[in-house]
Amino acid sequence: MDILALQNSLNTYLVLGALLFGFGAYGMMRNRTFIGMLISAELVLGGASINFMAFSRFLAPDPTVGQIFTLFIMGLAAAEAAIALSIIIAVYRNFKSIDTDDVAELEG
Amino acid sequence: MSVHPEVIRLLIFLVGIIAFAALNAAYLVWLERKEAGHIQRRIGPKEVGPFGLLQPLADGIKLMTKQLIVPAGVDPVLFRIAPILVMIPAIMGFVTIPFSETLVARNLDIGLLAVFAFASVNVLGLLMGAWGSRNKYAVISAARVVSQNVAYEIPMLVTVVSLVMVSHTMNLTKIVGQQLGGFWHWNIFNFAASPLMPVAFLIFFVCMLAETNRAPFDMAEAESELIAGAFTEYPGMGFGVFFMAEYANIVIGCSMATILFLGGWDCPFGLYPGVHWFLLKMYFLIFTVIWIRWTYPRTTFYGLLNLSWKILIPISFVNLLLTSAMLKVF
Amino acid sequence: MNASAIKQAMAALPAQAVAENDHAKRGNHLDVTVAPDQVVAAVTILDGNGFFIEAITGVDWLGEKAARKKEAAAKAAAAAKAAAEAAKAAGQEPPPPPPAAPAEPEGSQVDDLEVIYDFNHYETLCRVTVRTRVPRDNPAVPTISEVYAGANWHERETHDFFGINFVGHPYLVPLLLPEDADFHPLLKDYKP
Amino acid sequence: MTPILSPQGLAGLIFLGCVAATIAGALLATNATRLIRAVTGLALCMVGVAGIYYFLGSPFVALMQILIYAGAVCVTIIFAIMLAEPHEMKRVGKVHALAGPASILAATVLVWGLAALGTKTVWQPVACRAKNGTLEEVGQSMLTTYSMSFELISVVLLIAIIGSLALARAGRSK
Amino acid sequence: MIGYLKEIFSGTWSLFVGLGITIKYFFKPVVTVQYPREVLPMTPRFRGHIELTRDPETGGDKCIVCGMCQKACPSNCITVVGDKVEGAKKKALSRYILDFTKCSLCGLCVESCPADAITFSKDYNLAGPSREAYIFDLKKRLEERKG
Amino acid sequence: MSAFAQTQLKETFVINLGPQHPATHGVLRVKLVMDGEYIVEAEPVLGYIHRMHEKMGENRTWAQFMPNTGRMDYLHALAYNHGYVTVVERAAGIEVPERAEYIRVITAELNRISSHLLWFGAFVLDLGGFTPLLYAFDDREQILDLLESVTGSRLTYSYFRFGGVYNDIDENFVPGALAFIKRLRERLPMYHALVTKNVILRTRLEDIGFITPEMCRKYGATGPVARGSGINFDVRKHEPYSVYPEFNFDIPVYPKGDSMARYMVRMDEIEQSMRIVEQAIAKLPDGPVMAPKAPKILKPAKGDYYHAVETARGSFGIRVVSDGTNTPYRLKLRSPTFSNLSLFGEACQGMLLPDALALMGSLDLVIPEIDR
Repeated sequence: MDILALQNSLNTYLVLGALLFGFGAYGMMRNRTFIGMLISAELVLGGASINFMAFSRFLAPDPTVGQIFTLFIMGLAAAEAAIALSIIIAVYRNFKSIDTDDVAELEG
Repeated sequence: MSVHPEVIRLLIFLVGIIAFAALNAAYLVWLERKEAGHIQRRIGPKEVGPFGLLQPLADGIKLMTKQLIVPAGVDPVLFRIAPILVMIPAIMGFVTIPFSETLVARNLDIGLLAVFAFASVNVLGLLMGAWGSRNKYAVISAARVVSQNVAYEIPMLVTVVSLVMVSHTMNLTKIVGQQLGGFWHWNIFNFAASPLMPVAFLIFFVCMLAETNRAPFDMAEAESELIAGAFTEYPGMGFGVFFMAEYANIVIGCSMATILFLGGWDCPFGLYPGVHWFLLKMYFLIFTVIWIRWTYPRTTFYGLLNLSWKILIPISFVNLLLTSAMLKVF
Repeated sequence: MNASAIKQAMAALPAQAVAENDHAKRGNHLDVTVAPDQVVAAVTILDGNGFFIEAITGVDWLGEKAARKKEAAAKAAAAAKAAAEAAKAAGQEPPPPPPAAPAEPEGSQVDDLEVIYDFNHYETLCRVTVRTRVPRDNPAVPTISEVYAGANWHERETHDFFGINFVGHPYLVPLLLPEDADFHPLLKDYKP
Repeated sequence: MTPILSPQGLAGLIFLGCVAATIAGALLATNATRLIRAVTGLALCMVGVAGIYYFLGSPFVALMQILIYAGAVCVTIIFAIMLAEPHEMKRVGKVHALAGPASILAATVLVWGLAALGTKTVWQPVACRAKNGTLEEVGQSMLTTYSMSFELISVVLLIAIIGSLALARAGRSK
Repeated sequence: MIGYLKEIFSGTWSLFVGLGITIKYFFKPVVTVQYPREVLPMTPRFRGHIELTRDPETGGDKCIVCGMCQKACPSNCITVVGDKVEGAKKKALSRYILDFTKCSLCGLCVESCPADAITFSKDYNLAGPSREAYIFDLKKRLEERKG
Repeated sequence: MSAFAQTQLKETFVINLGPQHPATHGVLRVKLVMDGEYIVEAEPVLGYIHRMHEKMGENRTWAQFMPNTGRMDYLHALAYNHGYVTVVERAAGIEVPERAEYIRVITAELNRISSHLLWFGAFVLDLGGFTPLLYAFDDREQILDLLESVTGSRLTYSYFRFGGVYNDIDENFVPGALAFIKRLRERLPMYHALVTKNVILRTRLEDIGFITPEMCRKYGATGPVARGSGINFDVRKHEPYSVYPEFNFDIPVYPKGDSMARYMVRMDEIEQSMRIVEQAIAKLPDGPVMAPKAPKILKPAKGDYYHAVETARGSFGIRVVSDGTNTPYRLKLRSPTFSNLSLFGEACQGMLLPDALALMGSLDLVIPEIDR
């Protein structure tokens, strides 16, 4: 296998996307803070975006679609980050913690 | 094994850019001190070399021989990574800047975007350095840096967007190419595109000052308030790298202003365009930046945000609307 | 605000002594001497009349009582001597020696610390000095920082230098001296 | 084997660097003990992803990725950390004893499944492409074919701005 | 709206005025003295550390060892030591120690001197490697200072 | 805790501003409790260069204490000399020749201008502008040269003596002073154009850092701080001493109470001081500069005496208690900045850090004078 020509194969990107997705999922399960989960969510989105871009580059008849989708995902990610962070701050104001478990306990 | 010429060209440019950035940083310090001196009716550096020209070298040696202290309690990883994180985007920003028609490392079609993309990473480095220092002054400084950059990226990008609308391209070489042939072709005097172009240039320049944390917007390292802000804990070359990055950013900002508004390497009278004109304009802008620093007091945080949200953003939007209207009309 | 008005207002306080001074000679217009427990009342009067606080300080009168006693004794001796001489000159029997120096009131063997409050007025020229005396072995004066917020630092400073305890002061820790200072340098018996 | 000192070889090297940055960043982002390092990881990962986008023939998206992720999202997250957790010395969060292994297992299964699915499938390459995916085409289709979603995104962003402002102000007035 | 624009304009104008002032000074000559290269003469009344004056007749000092300067000094930095000279009625100065580390250059000693034996030197380039270097014997200095 | 502090979230942290901080101009430490960049509480911590001048006074003769007075406020040392000699003259009953009083006033007012110029520069430096500092220094140097030629010293003059001044002015002094005034008259519009009218400076000073007249009264603020709050109080007019009644000058009063008002008061005072110097030079009488009968060894009569002078920073009061010997029994030095700084804690509550530093700069602190 030509290790320096990896960038020309679709599979590389698919595996990478899957890896990022997996990291994101793992982080979501493992992390117990809002910010940690937010970071993991960004990883998941990144994995998905790579797939979009890869398919658009190698397979799609119209290669603009994937790019547009990725751009939309970025916009969504930015919006999501903004909203999530304001929620985090609001939660922190009320509960003095950004730990999801703490918040759940206090609610119950 | 033959080496491809493109590779060699890239490597030469990379080395050249790093050398250019470092030398510029060093000699801009000299220029800053000399200019400040003369504005204040003193001489400035004069002892090391003729006109103190070797002073940057002496300063550099001094900074490099200092012990690199990593203070107790800091986050060692962030503390060490932050200067690099500030320096790399500053160097990367040079990659797409055309100094003349041929003197460009990588002529990207979206060179304009590339410069702004790399410039935006700068904040991240400052933020990490400040937060990693575990110094209260640095943390305050970090909070200021972010708000400042967020507030000023908007009018800057809006102004740039209106310029892109005029020139129909994001390729920096092409943007300059459209302005060739005398100063009446420059974008700053392009009244056919928008009557507010000189104002747009001012807005861009002010935003550039704010983005590079230069006086009067140097609240991140406001020495009379926050000692040295984000750099308070950095010794020796750690501080030196931040310093170099700051000057590299100034060079990038002034280059962008030259390219976007002042016709890049064009001669004002339409004769013999070349890299010297570019450097002349850029260094004049840098001179102005330094001149401004030694003239004004520092703004405050709310003054800065007021300026951005109440004046710059509305006017830049008006300019955007005017530009699009003019484009439609003519 | 003139001095006589303040004098009148101060007259309501028990156990006070008000002296009008020659401003050109002494630099103040009114010297009000009150008992320590009357300080707040006197200062409140000044506050009501729009005075501002200039300073608070102390004076250590160590040895004053002894000196005064000595002086009184000397005076008595001189008087006795003069009387004796006068009598001798008149050819009379010398009078019986006068009784020993008049006894001071009880508990007065301890010298005093004087606390001086200086006030001034923004509109009209009227400097008022309020004085009070406390014994050196238990120097305690009520704080006036409730009335004048600025007295806070002046009282802390006076506490530093003289060890005068301003009762009710919110934060009586050393201001100018080191945080752990337990000496009072302006006392006359302080030896560094 | 592609020679290293050729444009292709160098490109391959840089690609490998990007992949390494992505994976290292993702590792750091999910496993760091301090939130601030996790964000550093995220930034590294996103810069790596931007490099990968570049190799996928879209420098525009790559630069946007840097601009938005490194320049905006990461900065926002760091800012939130600074605001919400000034004394962030403690670990990222309490973790159940089984949570670690279980989530590793689940994630591995997920990755393996997805990767296998991706690589085993026989993809049909298209014979002819209508477009080349240049920036102009992206812009054109964004404002024609996908103008609806473009508008929706802008509405989403607007709502996000208003919402976050409302949320942030609500706490302040207390 | 007019007010808003006016405010912007006047603010911007004030900034340009400031720039104009500083650039004007940029081209003016410097006013600083390049100290180690240039040395300014001190004014006649400059109060440096004290120095013994020379008696034009004898070539020695004029001190009569009365100790007035020693008494006048607020910081106790002067020590005058005199010897009884055989035959002469007056004491003669043997050592005049000035502890310059304590001196506050107030000039009370010069003022108190009844014989005009001390004066201020115009020396301000004082540097020394140790504290002891600042304990001057003025008598010795006077002898070393020829002319 | 103030009302402001209670309304805020309890997300506070403590910052030690100083004792080594560029904005405190000396070794002052301010303990700030902050909520973000907002100041919840501020507590100045003093005493880092406390030298116990009052005790030093008790241990030396009346004349020997003179150098100490100039070392408290090294920027306006002559006013401190003036206060001290006047109170001792009052106690000892020494008449001062008129020429000596005129010289005292001229030099003290020149010294006041130099103090205000230095403050101006340092204040703009606090606000981040470096160049005005050096322009002000340029002018200040001229004053220091003049004063050096007369007094022999550039900073701690100890020029006045009981009964007069140490030395008569030399022949170059009067033309030099007039030339300087002419020069400064030409330079002041430049300062106003460069600094006062600058929009950045205005946004930093106007409507920020309010000190109310009531606060001044409760804390005993005097000088430009009080005059910036609309209080028409200047010892030179209020309780005239020396030959000040002879001169025609105004007391600049700005009623607003913000940092800009204090700034303007000082800038206007420079002009008024120049007027005083001009008039004094015009009226300067001939005659001796030392009282002929001034005793060598001073033994003022028993009693206590108070005298106040207007320094560049406010009313400096000095109370001497004499027991009839040649050393003071007690010296109380009432320094203006001590009182002025004491209101800082209250005034800066709820302010942003840079504004609080601007407020602190506008108080014109000289730390040795606070710590004494």
